[in-house]
Amino acid sequence: MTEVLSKHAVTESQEVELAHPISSKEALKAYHDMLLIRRFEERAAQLYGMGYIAGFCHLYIGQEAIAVGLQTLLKPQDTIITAYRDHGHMLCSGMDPKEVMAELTGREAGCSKGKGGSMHMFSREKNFYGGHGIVGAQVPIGTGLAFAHKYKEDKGVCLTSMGDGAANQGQVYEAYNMAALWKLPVVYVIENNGYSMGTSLRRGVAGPNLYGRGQGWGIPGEKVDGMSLLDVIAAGKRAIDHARSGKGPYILEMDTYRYRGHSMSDPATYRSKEEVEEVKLTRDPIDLFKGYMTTTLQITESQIKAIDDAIKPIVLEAVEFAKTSPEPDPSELYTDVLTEEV
Amino acid sequence: MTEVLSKHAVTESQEVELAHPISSKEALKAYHDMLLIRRFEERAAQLYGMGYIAGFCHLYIGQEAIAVGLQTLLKPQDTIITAYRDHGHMLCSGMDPKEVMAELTGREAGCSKGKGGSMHMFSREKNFYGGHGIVGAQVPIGTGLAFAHKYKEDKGVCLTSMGDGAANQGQVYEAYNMAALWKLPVVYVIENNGYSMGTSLRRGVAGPNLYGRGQGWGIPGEKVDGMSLLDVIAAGKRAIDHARSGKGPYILEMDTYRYRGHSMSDPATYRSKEEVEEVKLTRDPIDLFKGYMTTTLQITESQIKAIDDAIKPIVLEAVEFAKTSPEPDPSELYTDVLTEEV
Amino acid sequence: MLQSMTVREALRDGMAEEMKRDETVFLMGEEVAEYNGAYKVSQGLLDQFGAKRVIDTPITEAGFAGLGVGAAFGGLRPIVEFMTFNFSMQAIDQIINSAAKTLYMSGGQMGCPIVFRGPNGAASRVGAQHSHCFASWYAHCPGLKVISPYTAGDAKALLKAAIRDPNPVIFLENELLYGVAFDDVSMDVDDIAPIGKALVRREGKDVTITAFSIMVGKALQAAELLAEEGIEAEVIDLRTLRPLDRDTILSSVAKTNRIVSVEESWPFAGIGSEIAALMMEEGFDYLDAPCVRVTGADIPLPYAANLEALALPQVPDIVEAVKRVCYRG
Amino acid sequence: MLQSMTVREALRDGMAEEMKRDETVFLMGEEVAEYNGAYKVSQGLLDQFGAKRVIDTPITEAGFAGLGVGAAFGGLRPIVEFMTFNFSMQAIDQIINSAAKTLYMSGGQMGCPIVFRGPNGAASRVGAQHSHCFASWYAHCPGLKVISPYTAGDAKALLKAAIRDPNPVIFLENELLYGVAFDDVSMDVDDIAPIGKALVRREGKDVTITAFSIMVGKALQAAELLAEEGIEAEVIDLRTLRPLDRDTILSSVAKTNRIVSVEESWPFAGIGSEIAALMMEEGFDYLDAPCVRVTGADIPLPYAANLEALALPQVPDIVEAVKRVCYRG
Ligand SMILES: Cc1ncc(C[n+]2csc(CCOP(=O)(O)OP(=O)(O)O)c2C)c(N)n1
Ligand SMILES: Cc1ncc(C[n+]2csc(CCOP(=O)(O)OP(=O)(O)O)c2C)c(N)n1
Ligand SMILES: [Mg+2]
Ligand SMILES: [Mg+2]
Repeated sequence: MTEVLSKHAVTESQEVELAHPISSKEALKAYHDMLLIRRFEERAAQLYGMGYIAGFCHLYIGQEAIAVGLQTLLKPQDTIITAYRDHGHMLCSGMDPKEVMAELTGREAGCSKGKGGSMHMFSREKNFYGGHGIVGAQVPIGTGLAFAHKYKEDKGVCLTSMGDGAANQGQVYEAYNMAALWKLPVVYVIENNGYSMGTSLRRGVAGPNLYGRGQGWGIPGEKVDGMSLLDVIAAGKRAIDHARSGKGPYILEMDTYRYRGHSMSDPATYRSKEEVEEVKLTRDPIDLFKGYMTTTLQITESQIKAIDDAIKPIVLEAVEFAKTSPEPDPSELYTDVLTEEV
Repeated sequence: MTEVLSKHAVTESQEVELAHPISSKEALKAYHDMLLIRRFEERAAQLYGMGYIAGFCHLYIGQEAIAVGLQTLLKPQDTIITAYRDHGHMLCSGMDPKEVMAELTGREAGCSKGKGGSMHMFSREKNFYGGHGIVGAQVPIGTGLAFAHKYKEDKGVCLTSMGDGAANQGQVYEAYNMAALWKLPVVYVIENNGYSMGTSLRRGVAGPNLYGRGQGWGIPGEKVDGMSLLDVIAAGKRAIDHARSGKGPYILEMDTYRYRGHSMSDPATYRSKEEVEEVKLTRDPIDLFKGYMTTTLQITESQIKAIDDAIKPIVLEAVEFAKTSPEPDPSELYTDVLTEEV
Repeated sequence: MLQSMTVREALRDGMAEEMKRDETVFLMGEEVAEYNGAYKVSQGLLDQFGAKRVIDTPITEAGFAGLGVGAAFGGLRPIVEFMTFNFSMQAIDQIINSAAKTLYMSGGQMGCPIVFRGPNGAASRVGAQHSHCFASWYAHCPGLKVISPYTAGDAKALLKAAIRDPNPVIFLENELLYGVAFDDVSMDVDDIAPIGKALVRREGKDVTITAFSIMVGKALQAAELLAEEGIEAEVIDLRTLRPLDRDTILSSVAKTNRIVSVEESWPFAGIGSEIAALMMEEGFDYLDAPCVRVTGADIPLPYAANLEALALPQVPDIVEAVKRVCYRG
Repeated sequence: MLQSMTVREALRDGMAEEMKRDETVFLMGEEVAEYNGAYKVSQGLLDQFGAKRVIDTPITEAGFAGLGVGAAFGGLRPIVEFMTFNFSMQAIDQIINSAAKTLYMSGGQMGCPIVFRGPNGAASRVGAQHSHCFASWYAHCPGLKVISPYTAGDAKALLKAAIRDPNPVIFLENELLYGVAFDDVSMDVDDIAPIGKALVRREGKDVTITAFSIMVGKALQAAELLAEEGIEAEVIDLRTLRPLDRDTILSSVAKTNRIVSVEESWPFAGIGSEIAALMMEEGFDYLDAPCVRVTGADIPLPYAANLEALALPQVPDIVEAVKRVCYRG
């Protein structure tokens, strides 16, 4: 289900790629990561309800295939950046779930020492550059990471995620312009989950689509079924190859869905129960991929169950850790305002 | 020389329009206005050299056909807004040249009481809304004027001008989005003079053109020979009709050229003398239109000379007025910061 | 006839009354219509006034703020809601350069009757990017009026005044106050509060405390505790930050001879700094002690519960500052 | 071995030296490369360092400021020129929310070594939108350093320090000073000036005058005039506004017992307000008179020559303020 806008976008034949899109080992890892995100966030929602987590908390549930699929394509030097809906990206970049959960509860052991919270997770070590709360602001920043890749000639690519609502922000088009002018190695990943808070796409986005909005800047784009891990990987590969080879930016519009409200306080009454159920039933990325694993890759139910079983204690341990580990020391209040090192 | 991007853009046949594009009377008026702008600004440049005008002063010379051509199409309730390169728009909206020149010299009798200067001229009476110094900022504002037209149901249209450099500003695309979503009666006029200060189009603008950048938002656009008064009028009519009829925004990319430097302090060494001379010789909007008047409309040289002769004293009077009329009273310092009326 | 209601309801009613009174008033912002406001401040307004006048915008703050300015130039009276004022930074050029400065630059022609409103400052545990207080930035700039009410009654009466005002008004609300009820709300549609007037919320003879928005509540709590120790604090609710009501502050200090200013934001060049300058310039002879500022910590606001509490002014901080200025304890 | 050169040349040399020293330093902004800078500050840098490191941007302040922040996160050291700081308002969300706050929000991981520089405040006759002084806005915000030099020597040595600093630095220049020569420029590539240290530019025992940027010159002129009348003013060039060098100011006032602050911008919550607050909090006992602010008029800057001169602080205004604080005249 890939709609390609620009001829230059596709260099290799899509069929060839899809013949062996993923090995069994990679599949198991991807399945593990998607399920980890889901189970982790289900628990995070509980912790929120219990008051352990506060403020904003935006769940990624439903969109797992995107972060996980793209992560499989990255080289060590590649970088990722996204908005506040960042737990999924954080987890599949390889961060310890304990540190992620402890950040959610605002503890010293959190990946941002408890100072950032749900929206502001970072791991320089994993090349994950956050975790940004201002809608759209991460897009020029990601473009700047791409600029640094090119400047340093490290052959790296930056994946810059944004929502469908963010794609209306003007600075996105300022970034497109510079990325296209200077052929920066950046892939813009529009995670189009159909809603920007309570605003459905049609009420907020003029024009036929989002992947085509780069055309005026000469940037190729495609629409991708973001619920299909395989489609994400295939399109991601095209996009990343394009960027890495020096041809400049590329836009992927991922057709996806968020199962939960925008954040924990949103009852999501702007859409029908049926709409949500329909997606869960017919398009769930984990179910779809599980089907592919069992039918096409001949992975057994028991192999899959082993993963399910393995994830449970990981998540429980993260929860326990995040509940019990200490808050930051009060002396931390005034640290990290300025730094002496870089 | 009209390149039409979108099928919806053109409703009437271009030929029919061009058969009787302008009456002799209208032609004489348009010629008068173009020449007035040119002669006025030539004098303004002198006054600048003599120290009567200070700060920034951006001349419109070369681009006269755009403001003058579009002005012929406006209804009384229609509104115009532009950036700092505003003398031309101001003059052809019918402002007294004395008041415009006195604003340039910072005198109490200036159209902004001497408080605004070259970049900040306004006339609510003539529906001219400025005169804005922040590149691109006038674009959402003009879109808001269009919003007001629609809200008040006055059937008005707002012409919102911007430069080719301004067309890179993100807020332009934010405005496009709202204008398209809400079908606002706004015509975006991109006065593409090939340069944004010292940056030629190719160095600052990614993508093939500017009129097509609205396509991602579903906005039709066309490229227009902005040196041809007749082309400006013909395309302007299509665009304004489109907007007035409730179909929403329209983009006109006017291919034009500025003869002088960006502002008075710019020697414009980033382009060759030949380039400038070539345009002056082959594409000058006043010369071109004069040719049309004499050959097609059978207007006589003496009729034209009468206009030339009439303009001279108008401009000289404006100069004299602007040199001699008093500066604002010191008591004006603290007025107009806030207002009690609207 | 004053009534009790929450600040949220009072703001909604204020907007509804003015929209009824004046056809040119409309509300725009992210999620203000179908969602009834991210914080439900515009609850019911879409139903009451329809989609022409209650308008959901895309997430394009610069764009819709600029559009609002243009609409105001064009004769309408927009109320532009920022989902939170943090996002006004994206639009601040339109607010300052277009809305605030154009009247002057046009020699008085381009009046811009617009209200920018929304929650300002820290909410609860939302981190540094979502907790910025813009009081001193906006109050710094001529061409604006800046209001930051505390009670529901003021929220309504000052918002109504802001909507009727022919100038651009920054109306700083507080998310934590939205759900708080006050029994000072006038139901008379013609009641508006004067912009530029502070209010003495508690009389006292020993010390003046100035505060605005949610800090007024904390100052009043501190005053109660101080009273138990024999210190009678006069608490001034500034209500308007630009123009600041210098007279009310000065006459209070003329009586108490001591002053503490309280605000949640950063100290440097804050509202408290301005009050210190005012005391230097016009209150010096009244003072028996140098004035003291209580402010938020000079850091981006942390997420962790304990750090957040440490970073924001608390009642004991005010008590302590007052004692210091009274040379007690 | 100090040399004489203009501020423009000093800034250029400062950048060139640091770009030579450190491959990761690059300059970007509108017209900085082929045009050699709108105000010719980057004269020759494109020729010297090539198009990879001296980069003309489109007119997209939010975009290229954000891109700079990303490049800094990614290990480079961008110098981002705003053609004038007025246009930084379009980018201010990236400066505050991304550059200044992210280090804290990330628990210290995301250092952002970036310099935002360009002319700030009033130039000459360019009107309200092009004459905004951002000193107090930026100095209000933790996570930034804010510098505003006066002399060519400081311009160079502080810009070099800013480029080497691992934090986001706001570097406020002044267009009217670009062409002014000073003979205090060090040619030693290792000379940098300490950020956060003010400098006593003229010693005096009767009164302290604080100023920064172009106002230092006016303060020095005023001091000469005052000396003729027997008043010896100590003139402090603040140089850095965040962190403010409180110690230098306080020790001067401990000696002079009087202080006047001078700035060109608006009074409300300005740098002068902060100095008043500092005096309240730490200098009160030194003061023989309340401190006095000299500021720009509280209005958008007018274009007309006579009004512009009235709106900005002039030497006689400083002289008069000093006399007032000295109870003279
Ligand atoms: C500049 C800015 N404006 C508004 C907000 C408030 N806000 C946070 S998320 C959001 C919706 C974003 O929707 P989208 O980009 O589609 O991402 P999604 O939440 O669906 O992942 C809004 C309006 C913000 N954080 N920043
Ligand atoms: C936001 C902003 N950035 C930069 C500037 C400085 N500036 C003034 S005009 C200009 C060039 C604009 O070029 P263009 O839009 O093509 O218009 P033209 O001058 O050619 O009419 C620049 C960079 C400004 N005024 N505002
Ligand atoms: Mg979305
Ligand atoms: Mg141009």
